Formats: sequence, C-alpha cells, structure tokens
Amino acid sequence: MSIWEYANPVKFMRASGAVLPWVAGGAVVCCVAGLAWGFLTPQDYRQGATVKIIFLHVPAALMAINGWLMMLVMSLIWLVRRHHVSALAAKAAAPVGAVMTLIALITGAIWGQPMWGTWWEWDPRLTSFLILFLFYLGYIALWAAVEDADSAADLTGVLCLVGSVFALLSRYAVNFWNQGLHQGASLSVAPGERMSAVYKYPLYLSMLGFFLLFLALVLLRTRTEIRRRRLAALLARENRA
Amino acid sequence: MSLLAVRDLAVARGGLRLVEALDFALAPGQALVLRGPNGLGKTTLLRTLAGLQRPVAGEVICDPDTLAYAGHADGLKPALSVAENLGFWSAVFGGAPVGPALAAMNLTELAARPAHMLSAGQKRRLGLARLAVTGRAVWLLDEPTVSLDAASVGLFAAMLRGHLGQGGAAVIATHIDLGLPEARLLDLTPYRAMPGRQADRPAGFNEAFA
Amino acid sequence: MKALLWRDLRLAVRAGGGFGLALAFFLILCTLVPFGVGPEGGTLARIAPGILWVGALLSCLLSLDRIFALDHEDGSLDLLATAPLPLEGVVAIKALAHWLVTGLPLVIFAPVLGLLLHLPGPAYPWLVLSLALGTPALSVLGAFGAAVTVGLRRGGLLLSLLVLPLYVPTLIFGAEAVRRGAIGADPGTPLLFLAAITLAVLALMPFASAAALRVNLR
Amino acid sequence: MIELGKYAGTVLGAYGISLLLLLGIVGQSLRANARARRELEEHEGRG
Repeated sequence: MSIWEYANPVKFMRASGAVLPWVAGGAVVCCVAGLAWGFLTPQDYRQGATVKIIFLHVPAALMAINGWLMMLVMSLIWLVRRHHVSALAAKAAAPVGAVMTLIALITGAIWGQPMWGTWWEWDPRLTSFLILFLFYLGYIALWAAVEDADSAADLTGVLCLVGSVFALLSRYAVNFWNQGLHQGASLSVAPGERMSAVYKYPLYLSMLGFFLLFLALVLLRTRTEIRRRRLAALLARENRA
Repeated sequence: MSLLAVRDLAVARGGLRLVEALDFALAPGQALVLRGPNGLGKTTLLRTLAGLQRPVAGEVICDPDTLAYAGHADGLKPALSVAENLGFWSAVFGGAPVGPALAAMNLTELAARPAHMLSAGQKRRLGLARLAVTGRAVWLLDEPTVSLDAASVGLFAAMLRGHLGQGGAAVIATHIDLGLPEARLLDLTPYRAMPGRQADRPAGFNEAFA
Repeated sequence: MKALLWRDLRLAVRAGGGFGLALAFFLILCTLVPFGVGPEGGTLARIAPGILWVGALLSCLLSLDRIFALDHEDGSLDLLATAPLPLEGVVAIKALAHWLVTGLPLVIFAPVLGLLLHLPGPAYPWLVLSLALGTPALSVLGAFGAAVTVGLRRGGLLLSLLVLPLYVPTLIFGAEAVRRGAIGADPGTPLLFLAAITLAVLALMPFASAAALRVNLR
Repeated sequence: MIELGKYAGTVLGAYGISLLLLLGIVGQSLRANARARRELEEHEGRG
C-alpha cells in the first residue's frame, strides 16, 4: 500500500481521526510542560527574566517557517499529482502558520523592547518574518477570494511557489539592507555551545509541543475543509439533479 | 480524414461533469449544430474543443492551429475603429486581408467608425468577420446569431457556407435555424452526465468529495 | 506579437487613463511627502531616494489591474489564448506594454521630482539607472498579480496585497543604489543585484503568469 | 511565586499574548470543525 492512499478523502478522514486525539494530547502535554518548565527556569545573568520568552519565540518562529514549507510541499503535490486533500491541507496550514508568525513577531518585539530599547527594530530577521506574514495574508486572502475550488487550489498553488522564491529572496535582500542586532541562531550544535542545558531541554520540549500543536491544528483544519468541500459537493450535485 | 474528432469526451464545469461519452468527427465541408437546453454544457464543450479547458476524460483529436473560437464576447476594443480591430486579429493570425471579411459581413462602410459607436448587431457582425481573417479551418461558434437581424443572419449563413465550400468545418451552438440544410444536428441531451456515477478520475473538488 | 504590442500602446494612448495617470500620481505623492515631513531640505535630501522609489512603485501598482482585466471582460483574452501566440508571449508583451506606458515615463520623469525633494546631485544618474533596471521587474511581477486576480470581483485590492510583498527585493536594491549614489558610495553591488532580479523575473515570471491565466480562463 | 525581576511585565505580557493567540486559533479551529461536522451530518441525515 502506498502513502498516496491517504490522499483519498475517506481514508484520510479515517486515519486522521484515529491519529488526531493522540497528536492533540501530546501537543497539550508537551506545550504545557515545556512552557511551564521554561517559565520556571532561572534568570539569565545578562537578559534577566526575558530569557523565558525564548520558549515561545523560537518554537513559534520554527513553526512559522515550517508552516510555509508544508504549504509549499502540499502545493507541489497538488500541482503535480492532483490530490485534492493536499490542496486542502495547504489551505489548512496557512492560518496556523500565520498565527505562529504573529506570535514570533510579537514575542520578538516584546523581547526586543528591554534588550534594544525599542518595540520595533528593523532587524533583518524580524523584518523577514513581517514579510513572511504578508505572504501568509496574501495566500489566505486569495483562497478566500476565488469562488471555484479548483481554480482557487491552482492559483494559490502557483502563488505559493512564486511566494516561496520571493520570501527567500526577500530574506537575503533584507540581510543586505540592514545587518542586524538579532542574535544568531540560538540553537547551535556547533562546539562552543552558547546555550546552557538549563534552557536547552525545556526549549526542546516546547519545540516538540509546538510542532505537535501545529500538526494537530493542521489535521483538524484539513478535516474541517474536507467536510466543507463534501457539503458543497453534495449541494452542487443536488442543484444539478 | 477528419478535421476535428472527439472520442469518449467528457467535459466539466465547476468540477462537475456536464456531458460525457461524446463521439463525433467532422470532415472538411461539414457543419455540426449543437442543440440542447440551457446549462447542458454547450459553451463548456466548445471551450474544451477550443483548448481553453482540459477535457475530463477522452480526447479531442485535432491540430490546435486549425481552430478558431468565437464566444459570447466579441473581443472588440471600443477605442479602435472597425478596420483596426479586424486588422489586429488579422495580424495575430497571420495577415489575411481584412477587405473581403468586411465585405462579407457588410461592414465596409463602417470601416473607419470606432467600435464603441457600433450597435450590438454591428459589433456581433464584426466579431464574426474576425473568423474570416483567422484563416483557420474549424470554426467553433457559440450562439453566433445573438442580436443579429434576419438579414445579418443571412449574411452570416452565406459566409459560413462559403467557408464550408472551401473545405472548412464548423461546430455551432445555436437555437435558431441558420438555413443550413446540410448541417448535422447533434442533440446533447442523451449525453448528459449521470451525477451518481463514480468516475475513475474526478473532474474536480465537487466530484472528488461527492 | 508586434501587433499586440502596437494595439496595447495605441489603446493606452487613445483611452488616456494609464498613460498620464501614473505620472500624475507620482507627482502628487512626491508633493505630499514634504507636507508630511516638513520642508527642511536636509531631511528631504536624506529620504528622497526612498520616497522616489516607493512613489514609482505605487504609481506602477495603480494601473496593474488593467493589464488583463479589460481583455478579460471583452473576451479578447479567450481569443488571444486560442491564437497562434504562446500565452507566455502574450503575458510578456502585455507586461512590456505596461512598462512602456507606465514605467518608462516614471524613469524619465523621476529626476524632475528628485529636484523637488532635494535629491543630492551625484544621485541623479543612479536614480535613473536603478529605475530603468528595476521598473521592468515591477511590471512583470505586476502582470503575475494581474493574471492571478483577473477573474475576481474586488480583485484590485487583493492584487496589491499579492504584489507588494513581491516588490520588496526590487525596492530594497533599487533604493539602496540611489542612497549609496547620494552619499557618494559605490552603488555597483545593489545595481547588480537589481539587474539580476529583473533578468530572472523577466525570464521566469511569464510562465507563472501564463499558468495562472490558463486557470482563470477555464 | 517565582522571581521575574524588573521584566515581569515583559515576560508575562509575552506569555499572555502568545497563549491568547494560540487559544484563539485552537478555538476557532475547533468551532469551525464542529460546525462543518454538524452541517454535513444534518445534510446527510436529511437525505
């Protein structure tokens, strides 16, 4: 049996229905545990208590990018193999990704306020995320604007491909435009570890939690979209008959 | 040798099949008149034949460079004159002279008039004259006689007959009698798609989830 | 192809609309800015490169929806899609016509507005050069947005939302080149990036636009 | 109560807004799904 079997709406509904409670439960447990653990970590000698924001900021930022990547993969699958569920999964991922981007932006701004002395700094990373947020908005708006589902899936698929290229391009352009204040990637496997274990493990846990949360939300929203499409299809068929 | 043939064709609009299991072939000199109630899929079928949308199943066998499509809209630019409008399409399709086409639809006197000053019937005549400058063999016509008076319908029928006489062919969706006794009639009603039937490849979201 | 270009240019000239409108908008925008930030020459000189670029970008945006909308309404687009022209070529020609009607006048007119905004002397050649290199990309990207939104009611607003994020890299490199020119630094690097973006966009975007157009013609 | 020092407002604000947003998207997803399920079941129940 090939993995594409799950692209069939009925099979997807059955499989996702079985998996969803476990993913959702895991998400709740890991998120609560990770964030609570993070909240209880000691203060950093330099950043004080603001270091606790990292347990929100970094996982949200990861999921923001992850969300767009997932949309890209799903759009490609739709454009190449025409599996309807993958188009709907791309649609379902967009609002979740947008919220994650928003969380990353807001926590970044709140974190930056005491560190940099200003609420918003046109730092390359924050700016890139703002641009990513705009791309999310455009994508969601296009889905909402096109009435015919097939056209909407195709157009948003093309937009997602083009948007991915330009989101990446903007990232480099923004880097060129302003070298930032933002600290480098906080998680580095390179020697000379920058982050002590006190912060590392809760961060891993909340990253896992955010990932599971993202997955659960996307599964749930894909199921919603499938149900909506099915209702629309039944109505369309009745109108015909 | 046929100019246009379709085999086991199914077409869809809005993700639902309208017409299926359609088979026909058009030889040079033949005209096919499509009949059927509104909403059955005549326009969709013509657009599929023209290559504007893909068939859901089956195939359209023809050289796409032999097709000329004329839909509900005439593709006229109000700011350009009659001759300029026609001259543009002639240039796009390879430069056939516009004079004979204007004469055929009785537009020669209007040649210098801007298209926004034409009546609906005159616009339609200009839209139909475009077919003559395309130099294409198969005309796909969607309600070509809308807003034409009896005399203009006669002009159009004469132009069409001339086209068929030169080895052309035409597929026409129309409800009126064009005065073309040689044209074959094809009623699409029996080919209407059955909604309940499970398709091996869904036409779109509406079929995939029904 | 040539016939299509000529027709579009002729329509733009006869129907008025696009031709002067973008320029007028550009002028108004550059007039409004000093009202907003104050008449102090130093401030204006410092922000002039950015204002000129943003102004050119917004003026370009103004007429984007007309690239395909009119042809879609009157059925020309259906006929062009069945004509012996590749749809990618149609898109490219229409973007070119948009550039000739909108982008090119902006390039020529921008130095005059630079005077209004106290743009420093050494920046003028770079202003013209960067706009000349960058505005074609704006037209081609705009044509993509127009192709995606062509069949939609209220497409205009959505068009801006889709296209403006795509303009970010072009704007950054274009304005940076002028800014560097203004302070006497070497604008070579941003100009090269700008040219690279424009060339890549010219080569690739017509395919995406044609794909979107085909979907909308179904 | 754990010590947050002078950044208490900052940290609590960040956590508060983020949790609010997360709960918002979760709630919206659940509501939308329940509604879609209800409407579909009503429709299929009717025939």
